[in-house]
Amino acid sequence: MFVIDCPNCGPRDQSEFVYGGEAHIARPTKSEDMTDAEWGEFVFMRTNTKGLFAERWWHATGCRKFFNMLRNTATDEIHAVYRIGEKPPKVDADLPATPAGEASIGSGNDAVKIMRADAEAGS
Amino acid sequence: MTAPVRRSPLAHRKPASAPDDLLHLSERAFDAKIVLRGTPDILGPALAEVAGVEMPEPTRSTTSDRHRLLWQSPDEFLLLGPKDTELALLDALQAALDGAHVQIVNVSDYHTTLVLAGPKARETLMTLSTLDLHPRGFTVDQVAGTTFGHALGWLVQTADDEAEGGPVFEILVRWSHADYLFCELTHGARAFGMPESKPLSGELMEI
Amino acid sequence: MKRYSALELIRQGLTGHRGWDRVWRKPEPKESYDAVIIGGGGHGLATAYYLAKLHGMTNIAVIEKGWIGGGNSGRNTTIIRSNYLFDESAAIYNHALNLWKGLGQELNFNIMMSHRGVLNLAHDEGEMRQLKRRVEANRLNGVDSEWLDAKEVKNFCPSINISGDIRYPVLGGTLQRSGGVNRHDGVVWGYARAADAMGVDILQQTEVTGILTDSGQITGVETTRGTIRTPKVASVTAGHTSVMAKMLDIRLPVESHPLQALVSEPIKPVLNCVVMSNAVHVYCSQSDKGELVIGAGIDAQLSYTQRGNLDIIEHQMASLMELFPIFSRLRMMRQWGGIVDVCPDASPIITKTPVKGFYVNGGWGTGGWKATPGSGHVFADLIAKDEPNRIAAPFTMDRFVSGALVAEHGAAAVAH
Amino acid sequence: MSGTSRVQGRGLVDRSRPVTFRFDGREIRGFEGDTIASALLANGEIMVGRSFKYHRPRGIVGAGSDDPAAMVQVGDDAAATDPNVMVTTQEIHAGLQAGPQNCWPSLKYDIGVLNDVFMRFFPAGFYYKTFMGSDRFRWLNWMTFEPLIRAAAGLGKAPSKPDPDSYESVNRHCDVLVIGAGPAGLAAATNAARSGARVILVEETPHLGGSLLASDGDTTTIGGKSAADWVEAQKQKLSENPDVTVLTRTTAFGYYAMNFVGLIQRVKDHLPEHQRDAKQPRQRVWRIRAKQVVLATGAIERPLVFNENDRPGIMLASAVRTFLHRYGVLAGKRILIFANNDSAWQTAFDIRAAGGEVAGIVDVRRDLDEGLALRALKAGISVHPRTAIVGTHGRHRVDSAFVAGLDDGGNIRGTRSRIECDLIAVSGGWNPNVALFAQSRGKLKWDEGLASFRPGQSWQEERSAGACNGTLDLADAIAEGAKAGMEAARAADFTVRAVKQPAVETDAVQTLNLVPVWQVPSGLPREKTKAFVDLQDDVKASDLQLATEEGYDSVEHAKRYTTQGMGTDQGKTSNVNAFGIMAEARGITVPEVGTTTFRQPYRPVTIGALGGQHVGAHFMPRRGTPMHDWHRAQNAIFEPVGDWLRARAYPKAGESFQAAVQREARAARTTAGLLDATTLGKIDIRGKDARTFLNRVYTNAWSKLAPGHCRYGLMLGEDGMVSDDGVTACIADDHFHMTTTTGGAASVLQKLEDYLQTEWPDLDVWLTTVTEQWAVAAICGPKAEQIVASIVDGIDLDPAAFPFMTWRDGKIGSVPARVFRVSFTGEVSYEINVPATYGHWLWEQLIAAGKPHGLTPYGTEAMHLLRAEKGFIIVGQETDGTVTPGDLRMDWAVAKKKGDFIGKRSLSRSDTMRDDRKQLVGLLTFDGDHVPMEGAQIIGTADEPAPPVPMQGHVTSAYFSPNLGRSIAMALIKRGGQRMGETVWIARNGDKPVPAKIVGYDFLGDAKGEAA
Repeated sequence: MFVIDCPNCGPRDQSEFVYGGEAHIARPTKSEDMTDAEWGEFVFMRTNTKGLFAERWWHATGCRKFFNMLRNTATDEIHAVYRIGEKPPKVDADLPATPAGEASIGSGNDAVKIMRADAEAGS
Repeated sequence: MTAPVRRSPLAHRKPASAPDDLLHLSERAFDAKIVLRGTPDILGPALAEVAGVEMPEPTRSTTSDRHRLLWQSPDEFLLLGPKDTELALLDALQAALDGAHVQIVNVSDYHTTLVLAGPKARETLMTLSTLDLHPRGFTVDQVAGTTFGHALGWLVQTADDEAEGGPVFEILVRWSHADYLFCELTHGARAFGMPESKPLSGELMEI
Repeated sequence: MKRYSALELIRQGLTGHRGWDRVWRKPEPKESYDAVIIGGGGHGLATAYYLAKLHGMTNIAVIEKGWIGGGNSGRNTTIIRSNYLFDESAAIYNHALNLWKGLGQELNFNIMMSHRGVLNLAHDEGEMRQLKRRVEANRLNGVDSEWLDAKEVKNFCPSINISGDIRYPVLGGTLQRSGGVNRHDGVVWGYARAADAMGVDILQQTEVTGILTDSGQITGVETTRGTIRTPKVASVTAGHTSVMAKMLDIRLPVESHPLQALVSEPIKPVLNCVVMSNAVHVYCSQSDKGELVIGAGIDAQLSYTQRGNLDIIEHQMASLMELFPIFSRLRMMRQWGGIVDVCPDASPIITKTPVKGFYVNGGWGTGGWKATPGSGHVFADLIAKDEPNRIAAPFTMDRFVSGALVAEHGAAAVAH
Repeated sequence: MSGTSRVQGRGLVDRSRPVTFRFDGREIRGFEGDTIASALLANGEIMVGRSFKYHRPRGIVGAGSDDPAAMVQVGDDAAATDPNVMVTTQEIHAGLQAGPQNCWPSLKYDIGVLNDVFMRFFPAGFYYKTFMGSDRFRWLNWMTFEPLIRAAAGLGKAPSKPDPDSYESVNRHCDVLVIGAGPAGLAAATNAARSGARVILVEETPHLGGSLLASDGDTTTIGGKSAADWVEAQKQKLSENPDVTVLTRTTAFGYYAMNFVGLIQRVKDHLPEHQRDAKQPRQRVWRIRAKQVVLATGAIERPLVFNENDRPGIMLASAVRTFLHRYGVLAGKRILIFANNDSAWQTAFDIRAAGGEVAGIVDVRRDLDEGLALRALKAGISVHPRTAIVGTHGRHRVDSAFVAGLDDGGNIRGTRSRIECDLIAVSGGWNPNVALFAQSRGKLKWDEGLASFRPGQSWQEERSAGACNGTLDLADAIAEGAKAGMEAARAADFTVRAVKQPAVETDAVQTLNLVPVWQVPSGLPREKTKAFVDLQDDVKASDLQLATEEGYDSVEHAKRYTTQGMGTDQGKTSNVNAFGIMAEARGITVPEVGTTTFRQPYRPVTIGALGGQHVGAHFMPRRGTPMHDWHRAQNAIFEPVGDWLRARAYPKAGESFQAAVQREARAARTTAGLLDATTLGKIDIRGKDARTFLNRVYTNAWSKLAPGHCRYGLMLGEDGMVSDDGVTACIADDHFHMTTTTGGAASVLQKLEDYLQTEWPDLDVWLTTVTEQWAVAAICGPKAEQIVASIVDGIDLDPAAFPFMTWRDGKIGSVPARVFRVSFTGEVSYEINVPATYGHWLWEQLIAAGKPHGLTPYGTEAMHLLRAEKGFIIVGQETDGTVTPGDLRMDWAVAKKKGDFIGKRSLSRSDTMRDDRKQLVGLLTFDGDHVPMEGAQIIGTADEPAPPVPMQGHVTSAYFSPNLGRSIAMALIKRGGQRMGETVWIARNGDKPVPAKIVGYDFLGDAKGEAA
C-alpha cells in the first residue's frame, strides 16, 4: 500500500484515501456550445498516462480534502503532492525510457531485470 | 408517553477490562459534539469565548476545563463538551458567529466515544490501525481521522504513558460502527486477557 | 506442422522426443507486411489466426515486446462465460463461447477447455433481481443460463457455505453450465502455432517504438528491430492500449488499473466449478493441477506496474472465508497482478480510428480472456474489411460521442 | 531405531524432553526442538512422499523452508488437517500426526507410480498434445480426461470442515526492519539498535543464529567468543533494548511497495494441543511499514543436476551439516559428497569430526585446493577429482552411486564404478536468497564467481548484507551486516558511531572456487537420463531441453511449459540450475536467459491468516439503526442494504413473509404504518451559495424554495444517467438538509465535495454529513396525523398549516424533533427526525401512541410495494446506470432553463435524444393474480419464438398490491411512454408468456382506473 503524504494530515496509509482519477480536467463552463464529440471528450476520454501522471486523491477518513499528486504510473513512485488549483510542480523523475513506458528499474513489467555485466550498482 | 430516554449505541455492552489494569475499554456516551466549518481566524475568537479553547494546530487538539477541540481539517473542527450542553453550545456559537461564513452542526448523536486506556492500548489499537502509534509517532493531544478495521473514526490520545492508568486513547465512532469496533477491540486484546465480545449477529435473513 | 495426437506422443516417446517441430518459427522481420498486429497475447494471436484462416491474409506479423502470452493472457483466472446482460455483449461473448467449444480440436492444441459451469451468486434482493433479469435476457438471447436457489447452488457446488448467518448469505445464483475455465498458455500457444503454420510471423522481443503515417494513413511501424512497412496496424495491447494510441495522439476512454490474482498450493479436488460473487468480491475455481485460482479486486489507482496492494488480497481472503470456510488452512502460493484497461461502460472498444488503417481492440476490463476467440474473430473481420461486422459494431468509439454505451457494470446496488 | 543416528553433544534439541509423534501410522520418537525431518532422519528414515507427476519417491533434501518436495499432511481432523506441510520446518510435538500425501494405497506402494513407468510418454507439456478429441472420437476430449487428471493431481487434502483456529493481523511501523537473524542479520540488528532506532528482527526458524547454527560451534570464534556464545550475546543485547522486537518462527513473505513488508508468524503450530493458548491466534500476519529494510536472508545451496538425482537419500551438503549441528543428527551412515565447489568439503570434515563415515568426495573439478585435499587426506577421506556421479541405485533410498571420470571437455570418460553409500550430500554452489530483493523490484546482477544472481541495484529503501548479497565469508558477512545496520539507522535519521567489528577465527572452509556445472553428464542419451531439476514438479533437464527445442525458449515459456519452479517451493533450489540448463540449450549465457519473476509470497501463507481477524462475525460491520434491537425483538426478517441491515418485514407467529408484507402494506393505507427510515443519507448544507450549488447538482430548480419547504430532486452523473435521488429541505435561506438513498450516502457526499472543492471552489458552501445524527421514523396512513398529534408538541398538524412538502420543528416530550411532511407512499406521511440516541425511545412512543389506531410497523418490502403503488422510482431498481430522467418520464424534474447542472449536456446527445429509448411505464397483467418476476423480459409476441428473441425491455418492479387487489408492475419498455394501452408479453422462463397492458405507473393516480 502507498503511504500518501496528505497535505493536511501528513503521511497516512492508502486505505484512508479514495482515488479521484486524472487531475486537471476542468469541467467545461459552456457545455451547451459543445459538440457531442467535444462533450464526450470531457466525460470519457483520459490520457491514462504511463509515466509521470497528475491524479487526484480524496482523504476520505481524514480531512476530507481533495488534493493532487504526481505519481509515476510505470513505477508507482510518488513525486509530489500539491493542492487543488495549483499547477503540478516540476519534478526530476526517472521517466519511462522506452515508448512502451518501461522504467529502467522498479517497474512491475517483467519485474526481474538483470543488470548488464559491466554495470555497477548505483549507476 | 414515557419520559425521554437516551440510549447510546453501546448501551448493551458493559465496560471491559483485561487483568492487572493492562487495558480498560468503555463507552463514554452523550458528549456534546459540534462540528464547526470555517477558517480558524473566524472560528478562533468564538471558540475562545464560548468554550475557552484555543484553535489547535493541524492534527492536534486543545482542551479547556470542560471542552476539547479537535482539528479535523484546515476548515473543520470538532468541539466536545459535557453531556446535554450541545444545544446551549449551538446557540452560543451561532450567536458568536452570526453572519459569518461558517457551518455549525450538532453531531452529538452521530458519534459515541470509546475510551481505551492502559499499557496495552497501543498494541490493541495496532491490530486495527495503520497509524504509527509508537510514543514517538503519536503523542498526547494528537488527532487522526482514520480506519479501524472496517470502522471509521477519529482517534485522539488524551493521556500519555506516564499518566496514571495511561496511555489513554479515545475513538469517536459513528453509531452504526460502534458495536463492531467495540468487539474488534476486545478481540484484538484477547492476548492480554480481555474477555472477548462477539458482534451482534443472528438477524433472520432468510424468508 | 507435425500434428499432435496420443499416437504421435507414443511414437516420439519411443524415440526420445527428438522429432517434434518447433511450435512457431523465430523469423526475422520482413520489410513489409499486409498488416501488423501489435500485441502477442491471446487476442492478438487469435486476430492473426483468423486473418490468415478466414481472410487469407498470411503476410502479417504479430509484434510482441516481451514473450507471447506474457501480459494479461498469462495473468488472468481463465474464467469463460457469456452470461452478459445486454444483447450486444451477449452476442460477442457468446460468439466467443461457441468458438471455445471446438477450439482445441481446431487448433490441434489442447487448450484444456473445461465446461464445468460458472456460478454467479446473489447475496441481496437487488442482486437477485439483477441476476434474474440477466438469466431471462440470456435465455432469450440463446445464452445458456439458469437461476438456482440457495439449495440448488449447494447441490451444484457442495463446498460452498450457504448458511444464513454469514454477513451476506447466499440467496441464490445463476448457473451457466457451458461456462468454465481453460488453460491460458495453451490458448496462446495453440493460436500462435496455428497462425505461424499459415505463415504469420510472430516477432517476440520486438517493441514498437513508433507508428508511421502519411496523410492520415498508416504506412508502417518503427520497432526495435527496424522499420516495417504496412498499410494496417492493429493494436491489441491490453493494459497498454492508451500507450499505443498515444503514439498517434489518439485519446481513449480507458484507464489502466492493477488487477490481482493468486493461487493456493495444489490440493486434491475440492471445488468443482467456478464461483463468482460480486457482493462478497470473490471469484474462485480449482485448476487441473489442484491450485485454487482466486481473483482479487481491482486496485482503485491507475497503474502500469502489474502490482497491486496487499490489503486487496487480505480482504479477498476474508471474503473467501465467508463462502468457503474450509479453505482457511490452505495457503496462498503465488500472487501476481495484471493491468486491465477499463472503459466507462465496462465494455470493450473494437474500432477504427481517425487514422486510416489503425485499428484498436482493447478496454476489455476484467472480461478479456473469455472473449479471446470472439474478439480475434470480429477484429480480424474489421481489419480485413475496414468495417465492423454486426457483432463488433456496437463497440466502436462512436458510442462515446452518441452516448450509446453498453453499460455492463450492471445496476448499482442501491435501494431505499 | 530411535537415537541411532544421534550424535552426542550436538544440536539444539532438548534431549531431556523426548517427544513421540506419529508418521505414516507409526510412532516416531524425537526430542523437543526436532522437526519432523530431523526426527525421521534420527530414526533412519528419509522417504516422506511422492512427487507430483510421476509419483516417484521423495525424501528430505533440504533442512529448512527451501526443501523442494518433502511435504506431508499433518493432522487427521476433518476441520484442522493441514496439507503440504514441510517436514523440514514443522516442529514435532506430542500428538502430532503426519502422513504422506499424493500416494495410494501407501507411501511405499503407490499406484500412481504407473506414471513413472510410462514417463517417456509424458514429457513436459505432453497434455497440450493430446486429449483434444478427434473428428471420429469427439468424446475423447478434455472433458472426458479432466476428472481423472484432476483426481491424480494436487498434493494434500483440504479440510472438509471450517477451520477451528483463529488468526489476526497487526500493524507496526519501525525504523529498521532486519530480515534474517544469521550472522549478518544479527550484526545489522544490534548495530542499528545502538542508534536508538526502532528495530524489528525477523527470523524464520525458532532460533537466532542462522548459518552459525549449522556449523561446528567449537571451531569458530567471533570476537573471542564461540559462535554460540556470540549469538547469545547478540540476543541478550537485543532483548534488553525496549525499541527492539525480535520475531522468531516468522517469515517475511512479501516485500510490497513503499517498504511495506508482510510477515507471517507461526504462533502455535509447534506446540502440542494442551499448550496452545486459546487467547493467541494460530498465526499472525504482521503488516510492517519500515523506513529502512536490511535483507539478511542468507543463501540457498543449489543441488547438482545428475542422472537419477531424485532418490531419497540425496541431500544438500549444507542440509547434512544443518541436521548434524542444529539437530545432532547424522543423516546417513555412509555419506558420499558430490560437489563442484569447496564449501561442500566442510560437510565431509564435519561428518568425520562427528564420527561419521564419509564414502568419499566426488568433485567435478580438476584443480582442487591443496589445503583442502590435505585436510581430506588427514581425515582419511578418499577424494575423486574430475569425477562425476552418473547414476544412483536404491529403491526407496539410495544405496550406491555410480561414478565416472570426466575429460577436459567435461564428457564422461572411462567406465563407471560403484560407491556404496546411503546418503549423497550434493552441492552445486550457492544462490544468494534474492527473493525479497527481487520482490522489492531491485535489479539483479550476475556474479561470475558464484555463478548466480545477486542484488545489483536497489529500488526501495533497502540494502542486502551477508550471503544474500553474495558475501559468503563469515567475517565479511558480519562486517557487511553491521555496516548495513548502521547505514539503515542513519538513513532513518538516527546517528550511530561506527565501532570495531569482532574478529572472526574459524577452521571452516570459507572459499568457494566454484566451477559451474548445470547438468552433470551421464554418458547416456538424453531420453535415458533422469536428471531432475525441480523435484516437486518432476521437471527433468531433458524437459527444459525439449521445451527449448520446441521453441518455448523464453524463460517464462519454458517455465510454464515444463512447470519448472511452479511448485510450492517456487523453485528456491532449482531455478538457477534450470536457467543454466536453458542457457546451455540455447547457447547463450545465464544472464541472457534472465530469470522468472520472483513473486510474493516467498513462502506459502495461510489464507485464513491473510483474512486475519476480519472473518466470520467480524467480516464487515453490521450497521444497524437505533431501533435495530426493537426490530430484532419482533423477529423481523432483515435484508442487507449496502453495509446496513434493514428490517424487511415483521411476520407474526405463523404468518408467512408474503402475508406479512400484504398486511403491512394494507395497514399503511387503511390505518397507519411505521417505517424505520434512519438509514437514508443526510447532508447538512450551509452557505450563501447553497442554492446555486443545489441548482448545479440536482436536475431541477432550487432558487425559489422557501424556508420550511422541501423538494424532491434527481441527481445525474455527467453521462446524464440518474445516479441518486432524494428530498432536500430548506432550513433557512442559506441552509439545507439533503437526503440521499441509503446506498448512495457516501458516494453522494464524495461527489458533492469533489465538485465543491475542485470545480466550484468559489462557492461559499459547507457540507457535513449528519446521516447518523438523526433517527428517522416515517409514519404514514389515514391515522398518521392523529397519532403524530398525540405525541408531538409545537407543530400545528392541520394540512393547511403544515402542508405536503414542508417541514416543522417541534418537540416530543422534551426532545427536539424535526418533522418532514413528505411521502414515499402517497399517503399523508410524517418523517420524524430526532437525535439518534432518542431513536429507540421515539419508536416506542410511536408504537404505543399508534396502538389504538392500528399502527403497523412495516419493513422495506412493504415500503417498496407502497411506493410502487404510487409509482415512485427506486434508484437502482428502476434505474441501472443507463436511465435518464426522460426515460423515467420524469421530465418534470428537469429544469431546462435554469442553467447548467451535472449531466445536463449529456441529455442532448444523439443517443439520449432517441425517441425509441426504453421508458418507464406501468404494467397490468391480464391475469391480476399473476405477479411477474422482477427482471422478466418484455417481448412482442404471445408465443416465445426461438432465440434470439427481440426484447423490448424488462420488469423493474412487481408486487401483488393489497390495496388494488391485483398485481402491479413497473417496466422499462422501448417507447413505452407512447404505447399506453398496448399489450405486451412477459417472458417466463420458457413457459407461455403472460400478456400485460401498458399503463401509467401511478397506480393510485392516472393508472388507477385501469387497475380497478
